[in-house]
Amino acid sequence: MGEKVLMRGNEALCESAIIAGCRFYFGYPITPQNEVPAYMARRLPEVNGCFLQAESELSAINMVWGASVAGKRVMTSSSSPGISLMQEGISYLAGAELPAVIVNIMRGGPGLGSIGPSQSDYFQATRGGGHGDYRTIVLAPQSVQEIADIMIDAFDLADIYRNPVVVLGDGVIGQMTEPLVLPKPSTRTLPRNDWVLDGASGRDARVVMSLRLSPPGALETHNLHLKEKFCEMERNEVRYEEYELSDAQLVIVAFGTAARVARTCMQKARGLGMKVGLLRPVTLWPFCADALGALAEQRRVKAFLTVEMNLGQMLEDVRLAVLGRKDIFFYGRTGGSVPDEDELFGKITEVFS
Amino acid sequence: MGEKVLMRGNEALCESAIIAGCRFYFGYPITPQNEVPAYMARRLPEVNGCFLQAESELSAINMVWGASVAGKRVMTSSSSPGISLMQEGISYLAGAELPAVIVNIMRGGPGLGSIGPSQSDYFQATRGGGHGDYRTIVLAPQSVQEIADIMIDAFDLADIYRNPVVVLGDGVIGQMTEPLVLPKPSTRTLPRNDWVLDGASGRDARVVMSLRLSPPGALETHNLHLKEKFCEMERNEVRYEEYELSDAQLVIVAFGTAARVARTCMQKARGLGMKVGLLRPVTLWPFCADALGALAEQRRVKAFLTVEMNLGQMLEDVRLAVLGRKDIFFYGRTGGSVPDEDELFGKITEVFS
Amino acid sequence: MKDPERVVIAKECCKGCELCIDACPRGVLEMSEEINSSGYHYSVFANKKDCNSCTLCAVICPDMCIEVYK
Amino acid sequence: MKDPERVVIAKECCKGCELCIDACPRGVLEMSEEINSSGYHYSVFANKKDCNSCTLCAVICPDMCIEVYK
Amino acid sequence: MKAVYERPRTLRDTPMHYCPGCGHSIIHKLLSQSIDELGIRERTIVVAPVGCSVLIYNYLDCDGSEAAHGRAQAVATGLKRARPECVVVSYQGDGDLAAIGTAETIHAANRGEKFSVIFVNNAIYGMTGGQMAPTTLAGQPTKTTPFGRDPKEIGPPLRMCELLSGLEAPAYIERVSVHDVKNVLRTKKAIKKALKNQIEGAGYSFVEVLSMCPTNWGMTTRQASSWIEENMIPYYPLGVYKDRGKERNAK
Amino acid sequence: MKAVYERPRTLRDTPMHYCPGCGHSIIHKLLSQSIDELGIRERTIVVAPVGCSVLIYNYLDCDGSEAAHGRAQAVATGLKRARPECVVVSYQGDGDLAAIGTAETIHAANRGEKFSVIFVNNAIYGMTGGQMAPTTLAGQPTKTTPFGRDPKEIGPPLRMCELLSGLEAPAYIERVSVHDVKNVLRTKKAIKKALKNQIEGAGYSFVEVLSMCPTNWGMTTRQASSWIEENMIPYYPLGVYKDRGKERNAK
Amino acid sequence: MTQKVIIAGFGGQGVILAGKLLAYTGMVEGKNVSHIPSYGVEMRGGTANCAVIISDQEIASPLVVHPTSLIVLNKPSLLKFEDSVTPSGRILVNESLIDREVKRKDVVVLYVPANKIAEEAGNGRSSNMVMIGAWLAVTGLFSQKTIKESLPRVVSKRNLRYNEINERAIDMGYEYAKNAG
Amino acid sequence: MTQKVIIAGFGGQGVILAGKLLAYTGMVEGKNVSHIPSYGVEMRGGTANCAVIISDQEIASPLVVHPTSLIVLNKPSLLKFEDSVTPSGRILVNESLIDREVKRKDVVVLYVPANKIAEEAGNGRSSNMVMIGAWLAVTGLFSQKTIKESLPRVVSKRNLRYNEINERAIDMGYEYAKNAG
Ligand SMILES: Cc1ncc(C[n+]2csc(CCOP(=O)(O)OP(=O)(O)O)c2C)c(N)n1
Ligand SMILES: Cc1ncc(C[n+]2csc(CCOP(=O)(O)OP(=O)(O)O)c2C)c(N)n1
Ligand code: SF4
Ligand code: SF4
Ligand code: SF4
Ligand code: SF4
Ligand code: SF4
Ligand code: SF4
Ligand SMILES: [Mg+2]
Ligand SMILES: [Mg+2]
Repeated sequence: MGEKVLMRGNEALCESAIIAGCRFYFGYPITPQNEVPAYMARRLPEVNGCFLQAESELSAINMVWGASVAGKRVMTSSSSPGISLMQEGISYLAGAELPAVIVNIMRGGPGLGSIGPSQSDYFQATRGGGHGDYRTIVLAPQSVQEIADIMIDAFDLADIYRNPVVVLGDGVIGQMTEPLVLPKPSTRTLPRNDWVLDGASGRDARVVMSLRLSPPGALETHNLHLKEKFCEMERNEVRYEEYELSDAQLVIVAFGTAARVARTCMQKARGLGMKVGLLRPVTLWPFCADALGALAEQRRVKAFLTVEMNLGQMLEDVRLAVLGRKDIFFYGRTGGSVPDEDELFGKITEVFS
Repeated sequence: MGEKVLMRGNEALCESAIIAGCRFYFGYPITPQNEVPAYMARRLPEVNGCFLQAESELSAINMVWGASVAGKRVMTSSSSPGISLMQEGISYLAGAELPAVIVNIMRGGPGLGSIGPSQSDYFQATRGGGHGDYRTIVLAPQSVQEIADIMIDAFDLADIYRNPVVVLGDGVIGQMTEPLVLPKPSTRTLPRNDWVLDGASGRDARVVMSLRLSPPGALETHNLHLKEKFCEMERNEVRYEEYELSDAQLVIVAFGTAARVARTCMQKARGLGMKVGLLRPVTLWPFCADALGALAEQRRVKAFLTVEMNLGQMLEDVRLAVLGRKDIFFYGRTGGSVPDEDELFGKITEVFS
Repeated sequence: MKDPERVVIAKECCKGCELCIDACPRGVLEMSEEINSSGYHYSVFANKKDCNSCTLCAVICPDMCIEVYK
Repeated sequence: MKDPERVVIAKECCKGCELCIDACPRGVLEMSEEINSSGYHYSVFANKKDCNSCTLCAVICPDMCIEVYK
Repeated sequence: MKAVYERPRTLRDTPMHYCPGCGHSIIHKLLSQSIDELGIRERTIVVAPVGCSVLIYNYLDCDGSEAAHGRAQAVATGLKRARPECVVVSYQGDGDLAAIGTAETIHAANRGEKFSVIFVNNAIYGMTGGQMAPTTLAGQPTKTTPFGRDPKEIGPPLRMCELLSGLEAPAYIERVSVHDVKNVLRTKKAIKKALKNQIEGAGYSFVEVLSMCPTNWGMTTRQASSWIEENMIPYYPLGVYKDRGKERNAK
Repeated sequence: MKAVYERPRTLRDTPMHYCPGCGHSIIHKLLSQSIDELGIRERTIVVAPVGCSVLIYNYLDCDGSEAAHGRAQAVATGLKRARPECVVVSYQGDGDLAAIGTAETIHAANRGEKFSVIFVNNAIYGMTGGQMAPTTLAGQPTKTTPFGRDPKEIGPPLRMCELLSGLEAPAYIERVSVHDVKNVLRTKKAIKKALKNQIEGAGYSFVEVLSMCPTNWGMTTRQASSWIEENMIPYYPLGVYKDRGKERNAK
Repeated sequence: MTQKVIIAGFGGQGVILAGKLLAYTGMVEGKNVSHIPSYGVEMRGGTANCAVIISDQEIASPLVVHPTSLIVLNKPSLLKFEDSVTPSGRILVNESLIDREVKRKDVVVLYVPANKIAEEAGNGRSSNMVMIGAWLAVTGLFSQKTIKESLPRVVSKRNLRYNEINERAIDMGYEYAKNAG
Repeated sequence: MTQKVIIAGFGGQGVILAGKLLAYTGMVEGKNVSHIPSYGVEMRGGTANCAVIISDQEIASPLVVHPTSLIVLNKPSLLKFEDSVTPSGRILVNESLIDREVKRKDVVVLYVPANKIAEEAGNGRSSNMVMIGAWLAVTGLFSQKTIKESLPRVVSKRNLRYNEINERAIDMGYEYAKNAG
């Protein structure tokens, strides 16, 4: 294991991206992720990469397309309003099957909202905020170590599935400083890049596009092909973590910072004899519906408690997984506020009483 | 009842908007809704209104903000990629509680996709494709008559709730020509516009914004206020239509053009003795979950069949409503293709056998 | 063996825009009476002997229907 | 009744930017040794007799801390 | 004794959140004074940008509308067309107006929208903590140009007055500065003129104000003031770039 | 007899979907010829726009990348920076480049991105059926200006060459036309020069081509050609607006 | 009675207008009608078509999968739609531009030299109206009179000047079909 | 052992850095640590604060609702956080800028004239370090030595030149607290 270093989440994710071989970053400043462009502006030139501050998030995501089409590992980052501006671009990337990593360090919305930490872009990220039938893998780290590890995975997944991957952190994850061990580069074998544009030398000319006009039905065929990829992701890429679920009567479902607060409360509740467990989705899409469904089947599980930094978005996925078999409670804080240990603990006690 | 006229969906919605008192239109061309700006460019000057072709959809939605903040009835229209570009702006409108009507005549996606008719922006429209905790009322017409009627409702709902309203039509609805009777202006009494900006004369200065920085928790308070509005919409504004449900064993759920194809198949199936009914959501959000839930409770209802022009988006809402009580089947066409009567009929027969 | 033509026009490819007619400094080309299978009248190498293979008709043809030989 | 001052500086509002110091053509203003409750040294109407109420200090003060009388 | 310099009516008696010596505060004051002098407070609507001045409506006692980052002139377009009787002011930073809002700026100007724009050029993104703006000077270090802006890699700083004065429609374009008293007084005149133009229906008026951001430049206010004088003004020459009123009168 | 005018290697032998007399087809041919003559087909990447020429990669036998509407130069920026050894061409219509893509155009030009832009100005939105473009002439009727474009309401047509030549970074800016043979030949030269510049690393090169859209102008090709001559060229003067190579040589 | 008509041809042949004329006439005659132009995958230079339904019943699906009548003005359209026609339906073929016979044996076919007739009527571009006239003759759904009254309501102002030619084209198409039938 | 510290003051008073220093030292000493700066609702000119946890156990929630120690450098921060301190926790008050007493009776309070001591150490801006020194003295969590070794690892290169002054400020704060205690 490497040496422990102390880094901010926003900086750790950058260093990890560089370890993953990312050499191109296009982005535009926005709180609370400004450390990302600042770090990349310093570090990328040192590794012969290219940092470019775009004139807007719109330009940024399309510059990402440019570098991606060239076969390079590339990323962008932003926060909620900026990510909304990228929705057209993300839809295009998914349509054209281009890999890219998009980091969203979420803040309070809607609109300009606030710069406080939030998880209220869950719907946007998991349902495709852009137009058309597509999905993006959504990874939700809970710590500085995990955001670093996840970046390595994110670039691989983007390449394996030729699809944009969203890393969805809340403002706390981006701003928090914790010790971590920087990850090693991935050793996975990746599919051949036989679609990359580098000039039609010694091969047929290639085109990368999302438009499918002819023959009639071409787009439908393409969409069905995409759907198969999405099904494959659902089969292979669901990631989650379990905490004390073996005897749990109440299952908390939470991700990111909310999951950490939930863990503290869980420990406290366990201390008082309440059998609380936690299931923490790491991929928000594909979602761990099977794991939740299996829990819902267990007699000892009495209820679920979804904890989010929003008004109840993942809640829908929990409902879809539990399908009415057990009660589902919700505790959420929104608009840049974080879950309060005392309140959440109160909620847990309430459920048990 | 007025005189029957023959109009294209895209033009009928314009004339109806003008009847509703809309005098401002900002938009940008995109197929298959180009008849909308063309019509408005001709008609608005005749009624002392203002048509302006914006330099982009981004500008258009923000011009909409400008006219809305001035207290005027205003609309924009676009199709899928253009609507993706408006997501930031829609989130801002919702955050600042500004009324506006946004028409999306959907085409095949993701990306540039095709210009064929589609319903694949269901998620985007119903879950908030923009960032933050917000919702928009989503109205889904199935005919030229209905898109005209719905426009009157849409402007009222936007004003009543001070929230953007999305009219979600597929390309067929926009392009189709049918006879209709133009609607009458609404007679509803609307809330006072005591937030409109027209200069602080004889009153305190007003500010319209979505930013809520202070006091701490201001945004959360605001979001909870918004949430209450959304709950009110859920209580009051669910609209749907039932066809032959009284004895139905199979309930088809479909909206827009898909619902019309479904009706043809339903009739054919009934002719052969299969007890098929149709529930057609008119508001996609708020969704008619209660009506579906009640059907799911009925012993005679054996199954549901969701029909969409996408890969299964409303399907999630149907699942959330049915909650595992009955089987749910799905028939969808995507990428600009329309449901095929023969195929769908085959699917119905299959379910019955 | 007959000498091949100086100008060869692909009749089926022609869209009848008439730009070549105007471009020819020698009035060599003319539009057909008939239409091709796409429904267009097409350009015809009519006054052949006046042609000096200057290529101007080909230069402007948007649809690359014209090849010139010398 | 004492004559009111020509220049009145709201000490608590001052952020100590010193723009007024440079703006005064007569060297009237000086920065305080002390800090105000926001932690800033503040501008002081020091060499009062030299002031001619020209208002320039007030014109530049970003925070409207200065009022001038004549 | 009588007050000869007092808080303008339109400027609320509230402490501003700006850093010591920030140009925004001065410009707010000048805008307030101009509004007062023209007697238009009751029909003025300020479109507030995203940037350090995002809270301008806390300070100005007139109607105010937020605009998404870069979209102030689109908002102002909708607003002014819906309320031609109001005086609409779009107040924007250099990131807002010249980066993300480039298209909205060029097209509003080209349409000759009949509102007034105050463009605060502080050569940096203030609010987000000091990243490169389109107007950041060559060699100037920022958070995203840690080794100084390199024009060979990312181009020279963008001169908006020069760019816009190539367009036909704008009525008035001037560049001023607030780094010292003399220039503050000139800026006041320019802002007032931009508003007056609007009242008279003259069309698009654009005032660029060179403005200090001591915090993100990493300077004292004094250093910041000299930096404008010595570095910004040579690259961004002050003066009137376009004045259709003048042209009209001259003819 | 020997062929003296043949299909260039880079232009595929496929019928094009363009309308009779559409300028796009001519420009495709000229681009193909230039690529052939410079021997760069194997390292050229064309960024295709959204617009009538959205299918350009069906016709040009070299690598091609789509770009979202207006974003071709953002895509080209990412692409060229990732593959500096390739020749990157951004091919865009007037709606694409001068309306929705304004910010991307101005900033790519201002950064001096080292690619070539071919800007097809046909004064209209061709693909969507004839709406006003930023370059639509005063008085010109379109679907969205049914009574003719009124510059008093929505501003005069935007002249991109003029606007961009105010910037420092671009290496070469020229306006040409394809409405007759003489001008087609000039256009060929300009396009070739723009590519050559890129090969030599000279920086941003921009060629605006006045081009016919008979369909949406509601004209025969012949009328369209005269309309360019009589109406467009007087407003959009042809010629070189900037040539840093020349300047360099002159010094 | 439910008539489902597909009219198809080149972009410039006026098939959308022809469809609109049928729909408008149907409406005036008190029928339920719908009209959908194709605008989907076709590009410039491709084919255009529209689907019209005229019915005594309420129209559920406005989409036409199996037309009762197919009117084709060019060859690609015949190739594309021939198979979709409902058994014992009709196909009207513009034989001026289509040098291919209909293969289907279970449908009623009428060949009309529409371009030729249109030229005779005064304008080669009114071949769409010739076909409408012929269709009227074979279906007998509306009178020539009502359809001619509808004509000025569906053409653009600019094209009103061709009204007379169009009316003549309808009549001549009608006559041709009557005699051929 | 779990220490939850909130350090709060004006924007320019270096509270984030002080927190980082604690976190870094904790890491070097083999503890689990976390550090969250406030960046939320505060604007320029407002207050800044950070929350640091140093613990022998794994840190679940990094958020600090009830600090065991509160270090306040200005008055608004005291007002804001006083009530949140855990019963029998500590409050360290910079009395140079805070003219108000702590109201809570169930906590241990130490008043430190941090700005004054910092001036004496050579730079008024090192009041943050004075407070860290004082905190060290009262908690005894780390040695002065380790914290001084950590110092150069958390300050920016540009500010390395103040190292000596900062070290002195830590020592003087430490001494002050020892003597006061
Ligand atoms: C879509 C979007 N992108 C980015 C931001 C973050 N942001 C807020 S203000 C700003 C720029 C501030 O710079 P400038 O416009 O120059 O104003 P200043 O603060 O310097 O006065 C940015 C990038 C945002 N709020 N929204
Ligand atoms: C975001 C978005 N908005 C609108 C469109 C629709 N659209 C396609 S091409 C085009 C403009 C075409 O005009 P131009 O760029 O001038 O190209 P031309 O067809 O004239 O060559 C538009 C508005 C789109 N595809 N995407
Ligand atoms: S080659 Fe020259 S002379 Fe011959 S037909 Fe063509 S244009 Fe005319
Ligand atoms: S220029 Fe080409 S397409 Fe046009 S008429 Fe001549 S040969 Fe035909
Ligand atoms: S009023 Fe003039 S003289 Fe008096 S202090 Fe201010 S600047 Fe100096
Ligand atoms: S200009 Fe104003 S804020 Fe600055 S030092 Fe003087 S009084 Fe204080
Ligand atoms: S950061 Fe700069 S622009 Fe923002 S308030 Fe401070 S000095 Fe002013
Ligand atoms: S519409 Fe215009 S630009 Fe498009 S192909 Fe036809 S002529 Fe060319
Ligand atoms: Mg700025
Ligand atoms: Mg065009």
